[in-house]
Amino acid sequence: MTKTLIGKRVLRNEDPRLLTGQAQFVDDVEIPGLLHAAFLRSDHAHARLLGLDVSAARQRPGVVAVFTAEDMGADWEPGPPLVSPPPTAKDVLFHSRRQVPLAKDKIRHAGEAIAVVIAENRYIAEDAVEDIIVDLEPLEAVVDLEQALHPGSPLVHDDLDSNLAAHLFQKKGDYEAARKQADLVLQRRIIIDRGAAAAMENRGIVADWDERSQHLTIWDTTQAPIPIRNGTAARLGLSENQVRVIAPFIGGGFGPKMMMFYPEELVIPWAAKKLKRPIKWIEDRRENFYATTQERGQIHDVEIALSRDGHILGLKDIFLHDTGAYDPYGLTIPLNTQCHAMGGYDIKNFTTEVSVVFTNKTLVTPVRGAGRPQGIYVIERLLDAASKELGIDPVEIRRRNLIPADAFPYEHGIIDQAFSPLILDSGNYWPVMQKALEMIGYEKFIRDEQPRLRQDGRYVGIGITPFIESTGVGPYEGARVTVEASGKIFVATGVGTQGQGHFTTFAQVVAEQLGVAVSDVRIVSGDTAEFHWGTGTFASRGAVVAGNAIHAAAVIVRRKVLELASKQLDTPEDELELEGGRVRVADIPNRSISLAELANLANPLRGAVEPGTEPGLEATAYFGPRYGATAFGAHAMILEIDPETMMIEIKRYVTVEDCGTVLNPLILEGQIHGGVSFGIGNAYYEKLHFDENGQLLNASFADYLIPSATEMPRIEVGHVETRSPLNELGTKGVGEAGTIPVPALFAQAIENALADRELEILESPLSPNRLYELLSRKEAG
Amino acid sequence: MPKLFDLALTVNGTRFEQAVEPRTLLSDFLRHDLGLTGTHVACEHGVCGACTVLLDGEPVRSCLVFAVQAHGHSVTTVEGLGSIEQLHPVQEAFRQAHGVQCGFCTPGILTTVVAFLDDNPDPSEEEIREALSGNLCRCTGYQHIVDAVQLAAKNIKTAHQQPAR
Amino acid sequence: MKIEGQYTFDGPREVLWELVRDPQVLATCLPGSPSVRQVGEHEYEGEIGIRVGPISGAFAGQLSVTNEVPPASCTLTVEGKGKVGFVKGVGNIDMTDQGPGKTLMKYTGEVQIGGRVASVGQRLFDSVSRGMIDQALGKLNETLQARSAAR
Amino acid sequence: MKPAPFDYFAPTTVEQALAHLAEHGDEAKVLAGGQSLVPMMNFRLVTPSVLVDLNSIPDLAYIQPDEDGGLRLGALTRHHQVEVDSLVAARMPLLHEAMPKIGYPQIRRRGTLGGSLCHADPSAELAAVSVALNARFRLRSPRGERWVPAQDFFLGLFTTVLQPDELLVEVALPPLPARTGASFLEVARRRHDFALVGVAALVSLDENGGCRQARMVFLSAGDRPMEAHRAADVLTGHAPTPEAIRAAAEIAASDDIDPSSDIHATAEFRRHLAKVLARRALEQACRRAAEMK
Repeated sequence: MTKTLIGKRVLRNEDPRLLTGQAQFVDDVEIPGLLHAAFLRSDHAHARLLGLDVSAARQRPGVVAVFTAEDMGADWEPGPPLVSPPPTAKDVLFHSRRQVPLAKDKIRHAGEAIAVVIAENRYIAEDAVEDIIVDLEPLEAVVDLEQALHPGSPLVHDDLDSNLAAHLFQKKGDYEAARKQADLVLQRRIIIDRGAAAAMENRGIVADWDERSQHLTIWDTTQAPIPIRNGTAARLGLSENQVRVIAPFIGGGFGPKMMMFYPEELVIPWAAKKLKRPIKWIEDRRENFYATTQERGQIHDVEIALSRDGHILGLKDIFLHDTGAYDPYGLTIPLNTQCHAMGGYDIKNFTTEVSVVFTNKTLVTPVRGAGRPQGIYVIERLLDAASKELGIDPVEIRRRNLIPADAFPYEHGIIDQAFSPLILDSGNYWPVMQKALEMIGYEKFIRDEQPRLRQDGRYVGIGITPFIESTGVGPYEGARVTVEASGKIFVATGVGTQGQGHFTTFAQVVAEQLGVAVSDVRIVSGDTAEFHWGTGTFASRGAVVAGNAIHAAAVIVRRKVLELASKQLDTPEDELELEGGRVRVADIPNRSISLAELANLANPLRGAVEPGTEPGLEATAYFGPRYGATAFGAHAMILEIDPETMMIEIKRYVTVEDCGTVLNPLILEGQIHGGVSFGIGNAYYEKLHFDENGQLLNASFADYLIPSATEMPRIEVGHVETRSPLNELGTKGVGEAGTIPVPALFAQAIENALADRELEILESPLSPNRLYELLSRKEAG
Repeated sequence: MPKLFDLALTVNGTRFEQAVEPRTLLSDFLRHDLGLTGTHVACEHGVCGACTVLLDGEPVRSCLVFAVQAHGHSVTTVEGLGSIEQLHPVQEAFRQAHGVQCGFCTPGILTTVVAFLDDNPDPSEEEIREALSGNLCRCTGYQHIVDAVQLAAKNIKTAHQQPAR
Repeated sequence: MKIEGQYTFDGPREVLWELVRDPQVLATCLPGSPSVRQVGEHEYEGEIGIRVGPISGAFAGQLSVTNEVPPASCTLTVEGKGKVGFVKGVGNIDMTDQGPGKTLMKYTGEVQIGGRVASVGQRLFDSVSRGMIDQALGKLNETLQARSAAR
Repeated sequence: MKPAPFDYFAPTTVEQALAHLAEHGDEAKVLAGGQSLVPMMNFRLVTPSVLVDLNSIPDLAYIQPDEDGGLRLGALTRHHQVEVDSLVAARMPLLHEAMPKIGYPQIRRRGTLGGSLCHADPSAELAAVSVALNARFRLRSPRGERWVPAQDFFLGLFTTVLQPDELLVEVALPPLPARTGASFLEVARRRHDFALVGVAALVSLDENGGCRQARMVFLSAGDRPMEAHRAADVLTGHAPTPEAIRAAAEIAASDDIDPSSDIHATAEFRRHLAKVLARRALEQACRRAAEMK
């Protein structure tokens, strides 16, 4: 079958609704009698909750109810663990401490919910929150990762004897032995700080309990509607079919909307059922900075051993990972960091040890990149240091260490975030880097342009950073494909969608099989009433896992269609072709039958059908990869820095991605562009500033700086395609690829621009102020 | 309890009269009182631009204007630009150039761009980026949005050049 | 947030010490000059009204004086809690004679701000706290001048 | 994030507005463009019980030439009007250069000249520019009218000489001396963020190219617009040589400003930036002055 649609720049099915304000987001849900919720949140990061007086709030006109932990009685229980600690890996210590619906006894981070007000509208609800008198006894806050582990540090969780949440040791080969062989051993301390996902749409949830039908409908800004349904049913003592969770249009996810259960997801459905009234809670931007999960905080003490000719003999990475006040998401992030600290390089000896630390800060769960940028930052910073020490060109030292094409599948012998062995399934790395070098004109820049610019007194630098991205992890997703009586196609799948264009790429996959127009394929994703098996959209897995499940279902339906059509047209199946919504005989185009007719024939209203046949032209299929597909890419950048003001302008930005089969280049480019802007934010603009008392000092878009159109460069995107052998479509994920290498690349390019200052950057994010401090310190010696 | 204010205004060409609390933000009035949920709210402190609407043709943050201030004025929201059947040229260009991903910031960007192209029908890329600098988008990296604005400008110009029948 | 500075008073150290040890006097130097009630040997309570242009907040405040070494040094702790958040300031003050009728006060301390005002108003802290300290010391000096003159 | 309740008045004359202010005093806030006030109200950092909205008062928005070559601007003139006005561009290039740096495009469509000045944010472009241009502010109250020079208007963070019952109604900008070059520079994280530091500079040259008068006012460098008097003295009456300019910039950064630290920049970095911007602005202003006949 020749590809007609896959790989084409097909316009998106979902756009007309989004462009005209007709697409429904959670805050757009209106129900008669809808009530509105607002939460009282802690001003303190760490405190004992001594008393709570909600009487004034309850009396305020327009207030329907005020609930505290106490009011929830026996229904008060912590959220479930999202990810359990790795069962397989040995040397694992893990203390599971999960977020609570409403704080009881103790506050563990600023912004933790203490009480909820339900009122006629949000304005009144917020008035009433100010009526609540809360008596908090402040405790010393646990903020710094290292001090948190010192004996005598205050404890985030009093029942533990330290703030150590988890400890995980992994090794490959024998680092210590390799170190002895080394000509050069470099040790560095690398510090990476926190950022926010800052999706444009804040979180929100609407819960509607219908007493008569005993049915609960929930609209939730979640990346994982099915687990939310199952968990909610269990908590409220309902059968799963009594709960329907809808993730409608979602205004960006980027990871935190995968986290569950958020306290609000525990409280709002409970309150709706208790009050028998529909309730809406919409997070405001300030809450989003406190109550929505964040990521990136790690401190690495790392050591690399190399031979004189720049070959990496071994790598040792001991690091701390900040998980915030609770750790419902297990070890996903630090495992990703461990798996990416070797980058795309052939490293035989690797030792890695992570200590996960509880702090009095907002919870940490994956944010676009999910531990991968930290791993890539570590190895790439070390290689830049090594290339200077050894006098080997930064490109050359990377080339010498990249995994060769004939080494795939390449087994690392450690476990990945899904607890399966880390195996790089396929790839051809060096050509990807070569292409990036050509696109940005590396040779010419180094040879001609940079020296000329330097003579004009301008500080312009270049960098290139290769990286891997583990994607498309299990366990599985599923889908149901149906040819409807109209001849149009209906597809239901479980993953939520947050702007990735699933309505289009999935439709392309189906249309490819069934020979219909992409616009004739209607996708429903993220509605448990339509499909209720699956996990969610995360880890760049939508197109890989759900995409392949849809493909598998479409293939079965195609078979059914051909079977029936060959009877009707009495022609062997191999002489039939599907096109334009019809099945026709290849060489006699006028002998054909429409999918609509076939759909009706397959679902007759009268008469007998052959025993054992299934009605309809429909199939449900599932896909679960043996292990995740690993994508590869290289980014290159030219930037100019004004060494007086530290203002930076990115002059060129090039990315080359190998994410296997490309379903839709238009959408792929969009994913890359967005990923890069996210990464540029991580590298230079975005940092969550917590003070020594755990107060977040920049909980607004005025102080938390996400890149705007005037900061973003044009991004030139190139492709190389190495199909993944792990799935039919040959796809690998790309959702996080744009973000992963940027901070490392940015640091490399700045060092290159300021070569004569011999600056070494070992931290992220940067800022003009920080660069000024680093350079001043350097000059002071 | 402050007294209600009898508000009368025109939204997308239709006149509305309603009593509102003075503190009601225009964004909330449009979304919740009029059910025009195309206007999105993302920061409520005037930085992100998602709630941008046209007030007497001027692009303004509807989260920084009280509904009562629109009394006797005319407001245009994304719903007033075009329909699914008949997209506004700017909306069509955003579709063609893939200037939309999650679509949450899009309505505010569309209203901003419509006003911008009225003032400056033939903008440079730099001018376009400046015009977009008050609208945050987390998905696109802005590149396809900039492309979309360029395409819209081109299409609108050629449309004007068509000889009138 | 760290605070540090010094101020030269126009009056003898003993008189200044009397004033510093008199919470009623100290109170008049705080924003909104609250009237304070004594609630413990060294603890006092009052309503502090902080106003920075259009931004205003009422804070239920506590004031305490510890580590006294008369007439040279002590530790002042001011705490305020209100709808917009909370403030806590701890300052060690140290006074030395600076020639006839002059006293040099050195202060070092820590200001802690939390809640709504901290999360969105950070760019104002430094200049607000410096402004308030200068204002307070200024008022204290006026009182001192009046008191010394009265003698 | 919803504002607390308040009573709302939309007077149609200045007299009515003043009456409301007189009646409600401290409890009332004036609402002009609202681009700084409303965010603070949404955060509930500002909770006035009364808002007096000036937007229904006609003829408070205008830009008029003065016979002497100066300009008069109505307090309710929106930033965008000033930004695109040809008279402003011709007579007050410093103001013209600063306008596009204010807020975001949508903010400039709504925000007003008078609103920004009365808000007295030390990082506001207009506050610094008005001081640099020797602007005079016309204030009205039930007690009558008074003119206040910009230098005396700003008392501190968000604080001005305005009484609770007083209204800024007009800004007068005197003509610039002959051969006066202007330069407005600022450094911000993102193009339209609050400047880490900014400077408005004016240099007037005499017929021999000597500096007759130099003027620098910094933003985000203290609790109000900070005028660099000492730096100006270094230049005035001398040839604006690179050395002289360098020296003036040094003094401005060390003696004339009092910057604060925040999460975006330490006071030390701000002083450094002030030095760099002062030098660049003076050089540019001199160049522009020299180009004039």
